[in-house]
Amino acid sequence: MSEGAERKVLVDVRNLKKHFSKSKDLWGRTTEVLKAVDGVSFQIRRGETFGLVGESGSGKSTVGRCLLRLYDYTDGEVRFDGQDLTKLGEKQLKPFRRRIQSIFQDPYSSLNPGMNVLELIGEPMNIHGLYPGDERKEAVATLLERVGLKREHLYRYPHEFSGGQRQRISIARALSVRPDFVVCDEPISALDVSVQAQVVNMLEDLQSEFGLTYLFVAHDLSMVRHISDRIGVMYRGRLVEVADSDELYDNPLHPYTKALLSAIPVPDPHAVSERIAWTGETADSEAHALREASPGHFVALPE
Amino acid sequence: MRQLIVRRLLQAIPMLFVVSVVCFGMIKLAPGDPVLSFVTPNMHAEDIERIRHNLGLDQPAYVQYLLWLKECLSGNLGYSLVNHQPVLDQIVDRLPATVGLMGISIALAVLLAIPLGMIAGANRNRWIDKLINLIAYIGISVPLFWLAILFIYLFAIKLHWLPSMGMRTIGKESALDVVKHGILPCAVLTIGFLASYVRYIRSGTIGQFKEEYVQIQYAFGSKKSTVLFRHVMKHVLLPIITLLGMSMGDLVTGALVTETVFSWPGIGSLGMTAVRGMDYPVIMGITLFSAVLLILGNLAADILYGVADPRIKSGEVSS
Amino acid sequence: MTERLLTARDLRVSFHTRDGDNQAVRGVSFHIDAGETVGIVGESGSGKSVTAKAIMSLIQPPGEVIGGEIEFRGENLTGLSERKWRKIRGNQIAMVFQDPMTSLNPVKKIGEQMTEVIRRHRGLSRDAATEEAIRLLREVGIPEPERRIRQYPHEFSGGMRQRVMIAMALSCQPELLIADEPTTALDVTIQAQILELFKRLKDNPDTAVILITHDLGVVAQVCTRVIVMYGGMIMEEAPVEDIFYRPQHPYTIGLLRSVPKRGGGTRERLVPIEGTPPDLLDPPPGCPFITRCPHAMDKCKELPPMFHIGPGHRSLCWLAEKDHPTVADVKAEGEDADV
Amino acid sequence: MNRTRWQNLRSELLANKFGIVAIVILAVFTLSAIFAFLSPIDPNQLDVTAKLQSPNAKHWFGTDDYGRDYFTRALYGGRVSLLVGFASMIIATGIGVVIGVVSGYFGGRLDNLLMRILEVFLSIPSFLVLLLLSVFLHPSVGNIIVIIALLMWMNIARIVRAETMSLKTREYVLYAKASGQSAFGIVSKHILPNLVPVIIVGATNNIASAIMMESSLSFLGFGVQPPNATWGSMLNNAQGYVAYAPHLALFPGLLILLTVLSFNILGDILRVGFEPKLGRR
Repeated sequence: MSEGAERKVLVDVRNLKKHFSKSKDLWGRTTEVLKAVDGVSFQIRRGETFGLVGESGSGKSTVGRCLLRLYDYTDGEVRFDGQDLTKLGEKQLKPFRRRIQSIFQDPYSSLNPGMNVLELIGEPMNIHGLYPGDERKEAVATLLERVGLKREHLYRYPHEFSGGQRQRISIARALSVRPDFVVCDEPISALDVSVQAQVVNMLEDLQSEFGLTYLFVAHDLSMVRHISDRIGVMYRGRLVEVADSDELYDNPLHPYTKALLSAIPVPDPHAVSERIAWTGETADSEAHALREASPGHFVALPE
Repeated sequence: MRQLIVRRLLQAIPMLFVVSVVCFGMIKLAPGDPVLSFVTPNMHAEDIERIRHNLGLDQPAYVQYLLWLKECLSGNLGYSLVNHQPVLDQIVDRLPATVGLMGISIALAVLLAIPLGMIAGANRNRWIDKLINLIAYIGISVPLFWLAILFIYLFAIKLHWLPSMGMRTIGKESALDVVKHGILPCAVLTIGFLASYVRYIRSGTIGQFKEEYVQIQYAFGSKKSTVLFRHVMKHVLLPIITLLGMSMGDLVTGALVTETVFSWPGIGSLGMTAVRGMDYPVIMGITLFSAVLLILGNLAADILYGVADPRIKSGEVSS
Repeated sequence: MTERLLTARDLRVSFHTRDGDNQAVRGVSFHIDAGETVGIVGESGSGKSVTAKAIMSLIQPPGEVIGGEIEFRGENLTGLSERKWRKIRGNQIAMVFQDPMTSLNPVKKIGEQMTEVIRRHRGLSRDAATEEAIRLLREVGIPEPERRIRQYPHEFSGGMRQRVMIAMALSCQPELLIADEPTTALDVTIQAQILELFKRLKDNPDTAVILITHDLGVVAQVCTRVIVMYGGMIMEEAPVEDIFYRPQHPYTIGLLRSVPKRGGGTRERLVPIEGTPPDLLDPPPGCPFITRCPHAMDKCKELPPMFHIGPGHRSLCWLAEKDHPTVADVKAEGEDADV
Repeated sequence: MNRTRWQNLRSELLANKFGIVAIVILAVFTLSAIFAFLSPIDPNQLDVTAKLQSPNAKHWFGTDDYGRDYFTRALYGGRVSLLVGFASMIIATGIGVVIGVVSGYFGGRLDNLLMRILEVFLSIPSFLVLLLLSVFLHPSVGNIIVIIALLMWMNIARIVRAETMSLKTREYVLYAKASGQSAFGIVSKHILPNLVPVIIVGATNNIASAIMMESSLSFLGFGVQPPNATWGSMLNNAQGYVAYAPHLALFPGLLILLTVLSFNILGDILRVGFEPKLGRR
């Protein structure tokens, strides 16, 4: 993975913060803030898969949604291909909305039940004015075949497909506008084990075919390791460790990462696992910035 | 919890303000010049102007509003155009008749609706549920004034069991007499409320039985009746607080039609008479009175709910 | 030999829908011995959860048990009255469910909910039941149980609620505890803590556990024996070592291959099982795995018998026909073939 | 296993005996209201020789105090009731959907403002206002329709708002947003089509309450003015003759009951029919 270091940076996240107001006082002023994302910085290089793992409430999905600009950020900036997206209005953002696409978690709610496959996959094409007129149907059919579905599925509705097939439709939809970067927000966690592998393989094939860059948000640590080149571990709105995936799994430095990895139930009855407990933040680990412990391996621990 | 109460109180204030503006606006927009009711044929134009000035009607609208509001707050809701009595006095005069009738009807309806609704919901799709549900359907669909006429025909005209009109027999001063007069209107109103309460409680019960914790109770060996009374009941009874809060407005005007049919001397028939006689101050007085009751009722319900539901009390869930 | 606790024979459950009968469980037979921990593994729609509910006679309309029998401690439970069932449920057989967030009544205190169960089955006084509840909460690792017992469910985290549920399930010292995906809704670090609890239970000879899960890792960590289900049937059953090191059925093999290998480098290609699970409204005749099996042959259109692979190891696949006798044959010869 | 909600709805309707009866009743009433003019008898034709007759072969519902054929009057009365019901429903639903969608989708201050307005409408005793307005304005059918609609939109606005807020968080809406779909595009392509079930259910219930309101209004003598008949005003008139001609009170009330009941039953069946069925698992 060392050659990755020479690749160009596509997504550059700097000190990203997203706070939600948790409760308001009588005058509508925020009294309690939920710091969903609280100062996160990382870079994703062109053509790589960056995995973001963490438990529920860690802010990993919020980071993904910030990159999609579904929210305005509280602070920090996101650069895409050198361009700062932070201050762009919806109009200037539009070309980037084509280049940054998304796949969501729930195969049942990520497709509008009232639209057929042609309309579903055609929607982003419509928005960005691609494949007008007669080309549309052909383009969608080609995409369908590329994700392992059939041409005759064009006029079917989402409820006629299984979970795995729906996720394939979501993938085809994301690819229909030839994006550079795809935010995958837990794309396999709602699928059965045997189907997960189908989707993961497909994502990998498409990545090498179209030169895609992925942000892969997930809580399944073994799948993340499998698909990612580099991984960031999030805990309570912050990144506690970032490293190449093999390095992270073989040589975790942060106590939280260690606890997380030791908690994975290994599918091998002979595996002796020593679970490392994590009791929450210790007094001195309060909000450390990431520092480079070894080349390419960053950790939020004091020297 | 305290914050919830304060917030609800503060939310009620603008509501009351807007309602008062609406009421005032309606008086203003009403056709006809209020001064005319004070005019006698031998008055001069300057006399009329003087009355207008004395009533403050030559002031800008907002000043008039503030004057009116000041009067309202000091308990003066104006005077009836028809009999020149203070509106508030008339309302207070009629209040016991209406509150008594509605209070008993609502209380009866709630007491009957709880067992009926829970039995129906717990035995969903069995015959008992179908029966209760069908009766409730008819109850919400039947025009109450028609029911009132049918009752009068049956119990007063045909069977001579009960009186059909008014609250007292002239010359009689017994409580029993009032009760006898009250039975028919009370029965009509109870049926009306009962039907909607039963449907409400039934669907609440059905909803709770679908909850996972109820299913799990069976796995711990609970009987259905245990589940119903120990677990489901509290969930079903909580929303009734809200329901009752919303009926506070009805307490005053809800019986309008029924009171009219039975000539029950309550606020509803006062309103009816006022509408017939275009007596705007009385109409507005009643409107304002019932709106305030409704807002306060909702307020009380919210607070009570907050006290009763542990999740809201601790601020876990906002209502 | 250990004591036989529960035997299920040819269990069948269908759900009546407008489109026909969804045959969720189609003839499942297995047994549980006292004190052992058995995993039932399968994907969604495999029938694993329905099987668990059927054991406790908790199938509700539109579902219906249409066949088979269950024997518990030698007593046939089929057709038992609801009243007798209530004595068994929560007392001799207890259950823990998937989602701890919806498992508890939100408007009743934890203590009330626990003592209700304890008092019903054990007839303790209120104080003794409270005492017992506190002891149980402490046992499942809830700090300050004396204080916690007066709190409402929303004041507990997901992991803590699941501990409460386990404490409640254990409160009557059941002989069999059925846990239906008890860690699926939890974060991985919390899952690990709950699994520790189950590992401790494994060593308790008084309580047998059926652990239902889709996660092979959980099975490997906690169970002694594994039943693999697919399409409403048992595909393979074996001691945990055999399942992971000597799997026989193509479905088991496929399942093991489709998860990333431990220690294998990244980007080593996964081997998925192609296709989708069968539609149980209209299941294919014969082997349910026929549509996705790499070894599918003509013979598979006919349902294979269970083949006896080894001690406690059986597989529902024609591939075993050549080298192994059927379970029925072994049984006829009087050897112990389990079930 | 996989069925669309329309198929669900149809089988739910056909499976329910009450539903079939309700549909038949409504169809008969609607058709007879539309084709009332085909009746050979003029509803306002006076015949003092045939006053207060009981139901008989010539006059199916008997005659009223002016000797008018009660059946024909009931036919024409149904016209007004159903017209008011449908028209008020359409206006109220229109207002409710617009306010509900805007409030639910955009949220924030706008939502706050709209919801406060809605609460004001809810806290005013609507029936009193209804009476008052019908006195102010002349009680023509058109006016009554508008007034009833203005007092009835709140319910549907609330339901639509809640449903919009839930639809807004669906992942397909998030995807559309992230792909650059405009707010208008999201509302028209993703929100509105999926609101159809709740709108239909709300609208059905609205018809029932509009018909009820209109009859109450007419019953009190503030509705459509005589000699034109409505079920409510027929009942008002019947009140004076209860002792000797109870049939005058019986028929109009029964017609109101059947109509409102049918709409209420239909509304409930629609609600159940649109509910997503637990088909999978």
